[in-house]
Amino acid sequence: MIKIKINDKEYSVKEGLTVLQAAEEVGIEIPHFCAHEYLKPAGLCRMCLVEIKGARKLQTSCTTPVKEGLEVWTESEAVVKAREEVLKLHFANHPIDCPECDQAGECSLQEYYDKYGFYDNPYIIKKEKREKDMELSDNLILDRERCILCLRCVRFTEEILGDKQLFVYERGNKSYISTYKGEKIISDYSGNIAEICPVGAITDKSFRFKIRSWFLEKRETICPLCSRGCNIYIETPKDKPYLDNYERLIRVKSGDNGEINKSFICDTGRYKLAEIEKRRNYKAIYEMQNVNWVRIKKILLEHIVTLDTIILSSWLSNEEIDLALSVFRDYLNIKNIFYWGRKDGEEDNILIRKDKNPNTTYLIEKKVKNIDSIDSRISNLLVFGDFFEDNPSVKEMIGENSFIMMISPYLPRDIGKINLLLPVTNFLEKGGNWTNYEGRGQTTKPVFNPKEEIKTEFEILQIIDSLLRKE
Amino acid sequence: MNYTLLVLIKIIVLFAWLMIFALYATLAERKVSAVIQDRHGANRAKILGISSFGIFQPFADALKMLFKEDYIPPFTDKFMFKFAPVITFFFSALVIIAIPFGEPVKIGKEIIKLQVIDPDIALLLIFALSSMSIYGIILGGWSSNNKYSFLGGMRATSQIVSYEVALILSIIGLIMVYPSLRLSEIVNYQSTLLWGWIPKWGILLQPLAFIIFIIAAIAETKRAPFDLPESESEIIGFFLEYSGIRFGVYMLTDFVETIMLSLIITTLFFGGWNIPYLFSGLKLSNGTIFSGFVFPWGKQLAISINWVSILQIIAFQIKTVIVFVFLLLVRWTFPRLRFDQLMELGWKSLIPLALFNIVVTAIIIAIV
Amino acid sequence: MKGFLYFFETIKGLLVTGKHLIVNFFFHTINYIFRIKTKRRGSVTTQYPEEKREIPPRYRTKHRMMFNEEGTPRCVGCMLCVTVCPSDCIFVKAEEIEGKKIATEFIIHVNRCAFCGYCVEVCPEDAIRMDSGKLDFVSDSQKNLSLNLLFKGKK
Amino acid sequence: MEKKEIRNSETENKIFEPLFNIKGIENMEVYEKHGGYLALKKAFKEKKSELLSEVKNANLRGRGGAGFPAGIKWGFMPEDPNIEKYLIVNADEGEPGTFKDKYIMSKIPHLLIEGMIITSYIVGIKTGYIYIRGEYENYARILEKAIEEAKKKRYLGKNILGKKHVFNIIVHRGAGAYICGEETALIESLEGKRAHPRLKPPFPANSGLYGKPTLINNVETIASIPSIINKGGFWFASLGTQKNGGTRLFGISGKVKNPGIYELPMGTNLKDIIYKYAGGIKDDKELKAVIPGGISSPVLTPEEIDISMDFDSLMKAGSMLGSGAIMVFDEDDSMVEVLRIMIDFYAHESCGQCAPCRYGTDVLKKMIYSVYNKEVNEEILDMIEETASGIIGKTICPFGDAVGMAVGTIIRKFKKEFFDYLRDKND
Repeated sequence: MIKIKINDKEYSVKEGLTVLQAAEEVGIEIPHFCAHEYLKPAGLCRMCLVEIKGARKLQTSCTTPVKEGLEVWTESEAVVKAREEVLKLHFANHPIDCPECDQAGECSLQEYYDKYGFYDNPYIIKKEKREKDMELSDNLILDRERCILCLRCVRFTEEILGDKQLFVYERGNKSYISTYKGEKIISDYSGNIAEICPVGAITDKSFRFKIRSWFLEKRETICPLCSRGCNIYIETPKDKPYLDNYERLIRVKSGDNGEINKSFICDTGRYKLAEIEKRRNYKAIYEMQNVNWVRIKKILLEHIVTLDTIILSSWLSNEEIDLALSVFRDYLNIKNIFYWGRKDGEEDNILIRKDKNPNTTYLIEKKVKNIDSIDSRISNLLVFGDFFEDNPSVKEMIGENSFIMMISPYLPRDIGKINLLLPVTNFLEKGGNWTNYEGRGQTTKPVFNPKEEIKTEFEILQIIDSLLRKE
Repeated sequence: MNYTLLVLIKIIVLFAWLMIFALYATLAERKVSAVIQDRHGANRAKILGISSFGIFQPFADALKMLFKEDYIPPFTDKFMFKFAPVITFFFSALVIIAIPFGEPVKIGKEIIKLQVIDPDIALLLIFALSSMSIYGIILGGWSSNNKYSFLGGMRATSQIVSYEVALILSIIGLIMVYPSLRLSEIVNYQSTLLWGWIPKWGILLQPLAFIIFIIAAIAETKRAPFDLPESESEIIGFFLEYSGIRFGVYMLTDFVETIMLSLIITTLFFGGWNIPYLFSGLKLSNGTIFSGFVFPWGKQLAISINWVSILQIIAFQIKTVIVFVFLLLVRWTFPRLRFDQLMELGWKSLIPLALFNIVVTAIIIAIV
Repeated sequence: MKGFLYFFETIKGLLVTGKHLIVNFFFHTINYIFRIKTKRRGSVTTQYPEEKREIPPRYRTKHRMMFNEEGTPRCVGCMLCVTVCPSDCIFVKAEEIEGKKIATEFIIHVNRCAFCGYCVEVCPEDAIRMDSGKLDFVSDSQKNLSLNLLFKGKK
Repeated sequence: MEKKEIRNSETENKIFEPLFNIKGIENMEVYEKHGGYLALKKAFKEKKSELLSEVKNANLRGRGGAGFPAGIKWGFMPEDPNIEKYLIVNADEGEPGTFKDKYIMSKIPHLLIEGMIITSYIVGIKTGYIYIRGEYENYARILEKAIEEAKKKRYLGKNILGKKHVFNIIVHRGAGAYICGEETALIESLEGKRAHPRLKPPFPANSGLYGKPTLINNVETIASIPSIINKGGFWFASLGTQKNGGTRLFGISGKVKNPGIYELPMGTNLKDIIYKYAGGIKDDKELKAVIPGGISSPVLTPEEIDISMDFDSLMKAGSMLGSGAIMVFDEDDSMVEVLRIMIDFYAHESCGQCAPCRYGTDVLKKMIYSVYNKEVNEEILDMIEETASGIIGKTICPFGDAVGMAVGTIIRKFKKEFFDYLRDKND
């Protein structure tokens, strides 16, 4: 820790930070476009100019490292004037089409204009017309008029992805961002480019013109789609009567966790959750017919004692696994308990892990075997937990007159084979602790409120438990 | 002619007259208030596309009242609740029997008095009857089983009890002046002249009594500025729980009372049917019987006796209407008194003044 | 003494109202019965359906949508009106048409509208205005009071 | 004839001019005959630290434009011989009006090479680059030929003059951007990237080419080294003023009678340069304005030209010595036109890296064009001035400062002319 002075007030900050980061840490805002926490400083936008004692000129705070005894002024007269001058120039060619810009509401340019600018456009010049909807990739759209050339996107592909796919072409005011020969970006992380853009230059197609950002509410959770457990934000419409016809999951944004995912997530995490949402099931089905809970309890009581195999989903939280094991393994004394999850997929060295399930580590820790190690034939089976992709290896093992129970929030593809399907809350509707591939535990809270009749996995286990005890 | 039949006819005619007057009194109230407040007033009710400034409005109102749901709240004294408006209306309307509408007319050989009955204690009778109407109000307020209604009723009672005193005391001066309590004779007395040229109208003989009387009487009718029993901005009043035609009856009573008040004021203070200097059947010095105007300066204008009767009846109506409009004017001019102000006015101002009036009157009578 | 003053003030009041009564009654009579037009009418009210008041140019009346020369609505669906509306009575839906954002649905629930005019003031494209001059829109159903402003024909 | 006399009388105290006049000096034999590579041989016999102090004594200031003392700059380089270091000669002569470096490179390439070898020896560098402007293809060939000759003579390569010193020179042709003259942008360009200036710190002396300590000097600076070694630092310093040692190549262009390169001591009066050496204004017209150091230095009015041509006094007068390219305008020249051409150049050459310069040059260009086309009224001049001053001090490299200063000064000093120009619009 070293001591620095910002605006004549003394603070002690960590070593190795830039002035911008240090100021942010102590709660002083310095406007910036190009600086990003996980990208190298570039000093391009010149918005973060501050006055530093001893320096002849104003210095960019994003590139100046803190030193012992540094004295910084972020709101001095010179700084405010310089900031306004720079902001003026940023707006000189900007189309200011906020009404149709999806970034409006979370746009740095807009924010800083409100905060530091607020002048009429002083330049009597014609604004340049440029390409407004260039497809940068399958999910990104580039608007060159709005671009302020902070180069965050270029630097992201260069520094984080390592495969430089975006470049600056031309020079001076003619410069523009493009891919090589205008080809589309192919990357598993392209969604981040839209998120990282401080203005509305690069926007996400899935969010394009859908809803204004200020109607959205951020809810924090983790991404369940691989074992890394990236922190994400789910954005959902705020309760307003005229927003009724929107889905509850509008978009996924990356959370900020320097130890796990910095502030980036892969495209799978960004777009797949919305797909999964659509396969949600809310009906209890017994032999292809709807049933009510009174009936279900009878059926459960009848069949639960005859179970011989339990398959636990690796989408269950730690607490649910603990309770399931205590009910099935300790109380019912069932030996055949296996875990199951989505099939392994590709892996890279940025974020994506091979294991596509959030909580396999904990199951292995609890000595639950993999589903591949089933050797005997199964007669009565209970599948427990999120289950939206079929696993072929189990089908061969299932005997003729077996009873298959399934407790899952999703409708499986071969519903015909399942005798009893109970709906439960899905990942986003429940909270819990999750253990990622490196053994790091993370806690989530429910993102959405489940429908009233839907029970959590925990409640269903409690019902089973109480049924058994009554007997 | 059969006396009973005659009375019956008189009652029917009077009742019809009263009802029509009352109906149009509602319209008059709305119109007068509108005109005072630079508005138009009710003018929308139409029959065959003719609205004619709202002359059909009272019928529309009446129809509306009749066809509205007559809701009787639970926990009320059903009988009393239904009966109360009728009591008020009955006693209010009954006052009319003693009012003389004109000089007795001669049809054929019969001399018909233009009043139902002509008792010799008429003056006392009318005040006795009008005081009876308070029973309906307090019963209505009480039987509604609502504290606000009851409060309204109680207020009405206390108000009437207070002002009855001033009212009667102010009358005493008149009684001292007038030769009889018989209303026809009172009117006749008022048609005589004082010092040969001033008609002996009550207002001229007893101006202070008139002021006290009119204030007290307005308080008796429970209309603004003395509408504390109703107080629509505070407690809504004794008829809070009433709806439909029962409420209509209460509302009508309100107007009937006002009409009665204008009739009484006309009779007692404005010479009733009397037109100054117009005489019928006056025996002149030469012995002939003369009908027509005899002005103080000696000029004579002969009019047939039938026309005299008609003029007198019309004069009475006009006087009544003028007084009625004046009462409306009062009602739309002043704000409501506070209860303590009401009591103060009644007990501290009006009653002493009335007593003072009696004393002065007695002294003057003694001197003259 | 106080009461005495009161007495004269009450007389004064009676004179004021009485003056109104008589003067207005006179003008009512000559205006409405004898049909003589005078400058003074004896009333400040207007008889609404028959005679209509002149609406000032900035008076806020029924909303209308502005259209471009090509016939597309000016509204780009920025939803600022939705945001600013205190009565929550505006519903907008925008879609991409030929690369541009254009409103495809613009509904105002007039029976919930407070006619505050914020939507007009906030509109960056000058797409919505409240200067149609229409004040009398009544209906016996909620449905008819949901104005679809993108509907161009007469309703 | 007059011109030659002046030159001859002062040849003793000059470095380049005597050599310029020798025919065939670009060849090794002729150069060696006239005392070439003697300084190298002398230098190799002396201690490095003594040589460095000699350079420091010479008060040699960078001839590229900024005027940073060369000796101090060399002192920043790490002394550890194990660290790989680079020498870059900045021959990207992009400044309009400047043509001195090409003179040196075309006439006396060996002087530059000798200077580079001496520098490499003093600082301990194994590789040197000559970053030459892409348009100077001919001079690049001359340099390459000279390098070949030097290699044959074993002045370059391994074991130079029997010592353990290794040095190679690579001629790199630039891609043709003005910004490549900025040292960090030059390094980026040399590395094969976009010529975007780097953030400073770190300075090139710590982390330059390929992240290694790098020494960057102008052609003229390096070419002055042999004479410093030959005749001593104090001799060199005595040629100029107190803080500005040596002579300087002034390239005079524009409306003068005798335009060309003049080697004159630092601190020569500008008035003398124009009237005495360059022979006065063409056709004896009135002088209107002088740009004393290349287009990016603020303009001087006739009243201000009585000034000593050194870094400090020009700085005090609000201008820059820059590359010593003096441009002279007479009364016929329209300053509006000058400004238009200037802003054209700036807007074209802004690299577009940092926002104020990128947007600022564009905005200025559009506004100045509207003035040029007489589409606006006088108020815009204040706006232009304000915008120009708004760019100063906010950019990564000095280009933004240069734009702001130059444009602002022209408007400020010739406001009356702009007013008249705009008022004429109805005629």
